[in-house]
Amino acid sequence: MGTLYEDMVAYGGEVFGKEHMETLRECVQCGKCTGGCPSGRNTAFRTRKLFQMALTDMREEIFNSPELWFCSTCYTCYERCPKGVKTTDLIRTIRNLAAKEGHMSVPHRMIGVYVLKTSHAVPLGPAQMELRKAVGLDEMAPTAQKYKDQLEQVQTIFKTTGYDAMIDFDWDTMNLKGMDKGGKK
Amino acid sequence: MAAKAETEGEVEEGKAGISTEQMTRNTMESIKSTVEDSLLEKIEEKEVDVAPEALVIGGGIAGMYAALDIADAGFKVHLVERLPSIGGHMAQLDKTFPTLDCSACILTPRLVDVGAHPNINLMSCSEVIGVEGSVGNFKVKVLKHAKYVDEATCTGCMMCEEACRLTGRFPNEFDLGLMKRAPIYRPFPFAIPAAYSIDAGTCLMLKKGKCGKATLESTIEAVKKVERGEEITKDEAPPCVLACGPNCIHHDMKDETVELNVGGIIVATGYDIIPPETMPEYKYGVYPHVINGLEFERYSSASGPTMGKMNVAGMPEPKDAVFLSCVGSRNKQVGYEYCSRVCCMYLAKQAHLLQEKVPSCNISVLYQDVRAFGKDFEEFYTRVKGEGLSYRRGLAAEIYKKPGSDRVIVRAEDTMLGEPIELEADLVVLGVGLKPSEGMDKLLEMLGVALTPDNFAKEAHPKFRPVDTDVPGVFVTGCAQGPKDIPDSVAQAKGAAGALLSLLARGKATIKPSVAEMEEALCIGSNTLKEMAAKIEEGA
Amino acid sequence: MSEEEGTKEYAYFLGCITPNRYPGIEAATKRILKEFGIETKEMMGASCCPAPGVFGSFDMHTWLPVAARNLAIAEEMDLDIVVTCNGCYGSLQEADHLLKGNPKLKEKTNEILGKFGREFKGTTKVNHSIVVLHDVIGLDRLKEKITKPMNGVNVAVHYGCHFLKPREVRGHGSSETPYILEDLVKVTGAKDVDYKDKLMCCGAGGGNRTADSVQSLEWMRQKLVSAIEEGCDCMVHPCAFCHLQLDRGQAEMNKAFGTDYNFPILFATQFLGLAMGLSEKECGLDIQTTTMPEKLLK
Amino acid sequence: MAEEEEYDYTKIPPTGSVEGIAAGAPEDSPRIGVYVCHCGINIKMVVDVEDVTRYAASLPNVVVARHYIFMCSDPGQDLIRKDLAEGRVNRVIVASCSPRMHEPTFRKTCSDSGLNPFYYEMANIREHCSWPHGDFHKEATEKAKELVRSAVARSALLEPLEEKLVDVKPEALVIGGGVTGMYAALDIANGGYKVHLVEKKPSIGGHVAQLSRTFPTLERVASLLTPRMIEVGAHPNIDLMTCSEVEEIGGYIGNFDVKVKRKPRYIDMEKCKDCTPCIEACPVKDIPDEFNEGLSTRSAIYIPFPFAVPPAYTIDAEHCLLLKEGKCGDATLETIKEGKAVPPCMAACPGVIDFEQKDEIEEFTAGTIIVATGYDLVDPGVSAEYKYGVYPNVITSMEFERLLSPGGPTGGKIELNGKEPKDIMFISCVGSRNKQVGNEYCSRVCCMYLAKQAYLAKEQLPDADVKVAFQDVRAFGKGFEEFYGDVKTEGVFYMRGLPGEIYKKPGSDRVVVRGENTFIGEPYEQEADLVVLGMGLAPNKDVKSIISMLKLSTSVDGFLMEAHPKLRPVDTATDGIFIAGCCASPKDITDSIAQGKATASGSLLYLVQGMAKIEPAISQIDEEICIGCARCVDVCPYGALELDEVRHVMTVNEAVCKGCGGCNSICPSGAATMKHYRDRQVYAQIEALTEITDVGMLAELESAATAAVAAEASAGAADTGSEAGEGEGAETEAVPGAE
Repeated sequence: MGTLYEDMVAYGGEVFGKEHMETLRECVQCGKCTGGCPSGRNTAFRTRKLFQMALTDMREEIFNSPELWFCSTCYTCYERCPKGVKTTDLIRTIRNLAAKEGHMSVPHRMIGVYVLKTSHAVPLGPAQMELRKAVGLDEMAPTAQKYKDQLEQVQTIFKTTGYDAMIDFDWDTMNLKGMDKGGKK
Repeated sequence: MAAKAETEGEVEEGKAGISTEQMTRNTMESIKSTVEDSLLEKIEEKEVDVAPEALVIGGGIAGMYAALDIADAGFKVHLVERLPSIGGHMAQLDKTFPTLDCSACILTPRLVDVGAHPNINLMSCSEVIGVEGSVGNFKVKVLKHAKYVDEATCTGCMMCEEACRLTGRFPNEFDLGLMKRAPIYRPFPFAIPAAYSIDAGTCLMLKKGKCGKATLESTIEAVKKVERGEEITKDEAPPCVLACGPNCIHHDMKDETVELNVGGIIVATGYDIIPPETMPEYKYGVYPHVINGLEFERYSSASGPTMGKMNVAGMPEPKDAVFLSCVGSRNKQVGYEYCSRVCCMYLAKQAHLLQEKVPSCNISVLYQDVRAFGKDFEEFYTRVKGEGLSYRRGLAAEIYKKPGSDRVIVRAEDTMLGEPIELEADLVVLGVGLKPSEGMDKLLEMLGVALTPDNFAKEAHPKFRPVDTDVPGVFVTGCAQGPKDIPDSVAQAKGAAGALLSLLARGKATIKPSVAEMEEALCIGSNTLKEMAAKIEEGA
Repeated sequence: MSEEEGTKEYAYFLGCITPNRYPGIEAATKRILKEFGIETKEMMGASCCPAPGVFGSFDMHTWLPVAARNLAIAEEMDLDIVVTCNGCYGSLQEADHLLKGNPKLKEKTNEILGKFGREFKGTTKVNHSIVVLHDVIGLDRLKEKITKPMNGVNVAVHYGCHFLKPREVRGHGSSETPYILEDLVKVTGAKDVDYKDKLMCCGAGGGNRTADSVQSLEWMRQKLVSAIEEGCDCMVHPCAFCHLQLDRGQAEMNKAFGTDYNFPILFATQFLGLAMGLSEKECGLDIQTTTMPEKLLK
Repeated sequence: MAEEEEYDYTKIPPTGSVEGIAAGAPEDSPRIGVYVCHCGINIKMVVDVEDVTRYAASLPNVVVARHYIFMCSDPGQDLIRKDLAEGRVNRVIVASCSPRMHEPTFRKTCSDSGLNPFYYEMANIREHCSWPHGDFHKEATEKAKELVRSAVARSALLEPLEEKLVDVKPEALVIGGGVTGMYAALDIANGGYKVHLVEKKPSIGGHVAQLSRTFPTLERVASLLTPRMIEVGAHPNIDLMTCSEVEEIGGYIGNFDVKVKRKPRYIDMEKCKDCTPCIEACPVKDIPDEFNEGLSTRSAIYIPFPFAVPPAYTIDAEHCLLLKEGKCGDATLETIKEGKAVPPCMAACPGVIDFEQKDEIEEFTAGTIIVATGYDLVDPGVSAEYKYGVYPNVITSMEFERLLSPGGPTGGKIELNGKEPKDIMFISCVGSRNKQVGNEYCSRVCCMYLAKQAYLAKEQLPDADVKVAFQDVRAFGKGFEEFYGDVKTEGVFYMRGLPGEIYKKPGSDRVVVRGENTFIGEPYEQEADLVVLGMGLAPNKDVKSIISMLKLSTSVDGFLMEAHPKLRPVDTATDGIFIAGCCASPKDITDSIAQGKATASGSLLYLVQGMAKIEPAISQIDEEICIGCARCVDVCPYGALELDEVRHVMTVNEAVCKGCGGCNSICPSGAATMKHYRDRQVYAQIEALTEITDVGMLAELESAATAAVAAEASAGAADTGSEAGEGEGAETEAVPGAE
């Protein structure tokens, strides 16, 4: 494990390319990101400060603050950054690293459970089938939720990448481990 | 490891002195040989006579100063300006930082000097359209656009403008469209040359061949009649011609091409402001409250559209104003990565002027770094801050209209507090940056001068040859080379003048033989490409 | 594939919310496209896109192959994709963009897809249904089919985030000066009204709705208030996920804050559908939280 | 009297005129024309210019009074030209702004029309009236009238003066052989004129020669500078005087008499082969090497740096045992003379070293003078909290340059006591932007040289942690912002906030920098084994004598003052003397060179012309009453006065006198007077100002004038209800107007 910046470049770099990640260092702390941030004016989330903290390697402070999860990935700052810092992608990368170290809330982990069970983050239920019929559609769209083999493909991906382990997924109960006892890890 | 290094260091110390000495000696030898090589090359160089005239392209403050120094030394200078008057952007400014001198007041005498200088041939409404030759002997073609008014006889009495049927209809470029002019106009009262000119694009006679009952033919005839001392009627000539005392309006004037032979050329084509529309989140052009820095200068100027009162776009004086730094500049995203060098200071000055004009106004300046680097700049910045306006660190993110109000809101983060802020304002001034002036790239291409990645003119060496270019005898200066303030532009202009003067004073220039050499056996003896092509064809 | 008159086919990537919560969007979109000769084919076995701000935030190495699998399905159908949700648009287009630009990443991803015999080749293109309406069908043809003009209706346009941004991937020009939805609204005869928080996020994305639903609803409240203050009659948008937040969110908000909002929310094809003579029911507007005023239905 | 209307400046037409009461005066009497300027609205807004015009017309000797929106504009000047051409006036007064602003403009207007320019007078109704009294319209208008009245009183007594030309010796003196002086000298020399380049040190090159690389291009400075240094050294038109100082300067533009003291090098420069045996032989080896900022040592016989120009050795008289103590080994000056014992250096290099050399004074005349004396680094002791000199880990930026330089004490390796640092901290604004230490100004170059140094540090030591503490990053020049971005991308971390203090980490040889990261709002403690202080630039302390010799002025920060901060950045108050580079204010190489070349232009202008104009409004001695007491000599700052011992009267050197008036005020007999400022002229002016206005009489005069009024504005203003313009015999004129 290197500094947070190094980890970000290594990890995010695999997906976005290193140069994309390295734009973090070009940040001049002008504050244009925070200034236009819909979260910033409603929560304690401070985009600019997050980057400064990332650059000063304040890993624990960042990972332990709930604000990290208040970015809605709206890309407003990404579009406006005068220095072309790839803000939103950097935030997502920091979140990835935090998640890897276990900083993930139960509701966030539950989203994974839905996908593992149904292939959808927002699955179909009986009530919604009625809605579909009401507008003249088949009660179930032909998505992976409908076909077991297709669902298994999605599950294979989650298993391969270790996402199931990351959220502590229990294949027996098809739920988070210990969810019956409140879901705490 | 550390301990080892330490002892090694100690042992080495005595030696280090000598070996270092030796090393640098080697460096020196190599440098010496480089220089000798270059001297050898010199021996082969040829000398040519230098035509004792200079061409300065651009009549802003840089071009004016370059021209004045050369002319004062006794050499003829041709000064080519694209617009109807010299003076450039400086003529548009209200006051200058950090001394708060009235810009027009300190500029006007110099305008007059240039206009009246016996050694300066001032060509306004003109463009360089062709350059041939090399240092010492540049053959330059200048296109003089028809002004339709005889510069020598026009007294600038403005009677024609008053009389024009379309007077006060068209945006005056000098006032950035905030005031209106006639098709026959003078950009500003203290313009040099003081003569009027007609904008062919808006003049009825020039556009349609007809103004009232008068046609182009009847007008030309009428002008001749007046010359002969005969009376004319309003059916024969347009109102401008009728009103003109000295009879100096000639709608049949044609563009003219002038050929010059000059020893050297100075490019001083200045800058344009970066269009504020490049940052749409600031809503320039959407809300009247949002103006750019140059517009502020016109509003603030006593000779501007509001005679210096801060009634922007007809609104009452502002209660709250916000100045925004780095609009366009230092912004990779919009394509201007460089710093524009003057905005921090002009914003400080403008904030000060607004404070002075509207003392009750609440003023904020949003910035990222205050670049108060020049002589007395830091002191001025401190003074302005001390006047009670608030400098807040953080660039504005966006501007929107306050619902149910005619005010706007500027969103930003005060990065020193680490908190997002919303500033209500009824005036927002955008500190727009500087970019190379339109068309400079084409001119430079003609001259063989390259551009730097920021699209300004490329100097021969950014550090040691700031006014030379790779083309001997061609110099760049002022904002054509990169954004700079007035004193730096003046110093650079005089620097370019110095370089050119030393060429003119000596009367000789060296030319690398490679430029002129040719293989005689292959030479088919011709001066033009056309002839040459014809000869080759013949031979074939 | 010909973009001239005649039949054009797209693989319709449904995602989660469209089919599972707001089938009205699915129905209206299909009907309108068909009206202009565009067929939408079901993507058998498609999954969650998966949500870019959610899975992208948790583990992009899982997010990417799941998205790539969806792209591969369309490739197998030899069709370009059309979507009705900004999340799907963002996720699939970004994944496509990243995989095309990075051979190593593509190889790694295909290793996973290979486990069940699929492969990302990079032969499909991800389109947003709204862009298809605007660019492929075109405003002129749309105008011809407007039978119930929306004259006198003031519309607050909401873009959602991933429709326009990041512009380097989306390619619809500056996100500060958008025009696509405005054009579509104006084609119906309605008025496009500028309002304060027009470009603001609905508040749901990036796992935000999950992380703290109350503050996520508060953003939405601000957005709605700023539209209502400008006298807007409804909000028109291109995103199923935003629809969930804006429509169902109003009920949640009323419950959480004790308010009484009922501001009509319409997906762009629902709005166009009404203008083209479809009924409220056909557009599924009767089975959502916010109710449609007479003004829109007459 | 009718109810007075509220003054509304927008109703004042752009122009108008009133015939004066002296309209019919004979041609040889003073016939004054008064021209009142609106200055756009600068004056008009406060002062009722029409009222002032009418009043002016009522004053003695005034033939015509006019007002116009911009007198300085061409149409404005045309009003004067026309009146002069018609022979209507023979004295001109413009009531407008400060004479500093436009006196030259209007004098030229007069002389162009054949009127002696010294018949021109100015009333400053802007800086002295409309600007300071903005809220008092009526009083300001009265004051404007008084100012015009006093100008009229003086105008009638003016005498014509002749402007003189002096020959300009076609040679220039450049003081300072740094990069600025070098470039100034080269341009003039290339123009074919002789240049005397005086440098105090044994080599030219200045501070720039000490630098490792340039920002933002990262080129080796030595390879760029050396060819130019050699060019200067070998230029046939450049008389290079190193180890030299200007002793005395007299004279005036075109003819400055210069005395230069050339100190001995004790080496025959012609013969010196630039080899090393003498260095090795010299027994004194522990002298801190100035060029390396004391990071290495040198011997008493030395060459300051390998690529020095001229490439000759020098014996440092302060440290040479023979010169300081009279004895080196067995050798003394005597034994050398006798051909017995010689010091080791002479033994190693026979026939080149000459201890008999003495100071030489060289005299010459120069047409122009360029001052390019450069800067000193701020003393790092000013910020004692950074513990420079206390901890060896804390060094100045110039010392760091030497560490980076391949010719430096470590051969270009960044190491302290042989160790590579792991954590390096750069601190901005040390001694700049700091009122506390007395330097409020920004030093303009530190941000960028620190960026460069940090970049080079990171390049050489990729594993090192390199941080820069700053307050604003002033990356303003061409390519600077881009470079700043690159530096950060390379991994240099920029942390906003100036450190508070530095202390030594207990039990370690590292230091700890305490500061606040103002972007987070949290204090931090950063360990470092190398701290580089970004030293600011200060005025050169050693040029005080030059400042007083040339009567240059300095601004509060101690840098030399230019004639005008905007438009005359390289000129001084004295014609023919120019300033350039860092002696005027801190600047980078590029800007210094541009200024250096600008002074070359300023000089060439005179050298090419071969002549210059000199100030005519100067002191004049009435020899009949001068008692030759010479008290004026003491007060004259220019040294223009001299006692004629034979006739026992004072004489004025007309080319040197600047017309300051010091002699005039101190002269007990009243023999010293100022041309153009004669006592009677000045007293008339004062009397007119202090005269208790006879209101009745004035009103009478005024109404008489008003009756003969004509203030016809241009067509556009005719219908604005101007109160003037209804008298009989109205003189209607369509004057070029402007709006």
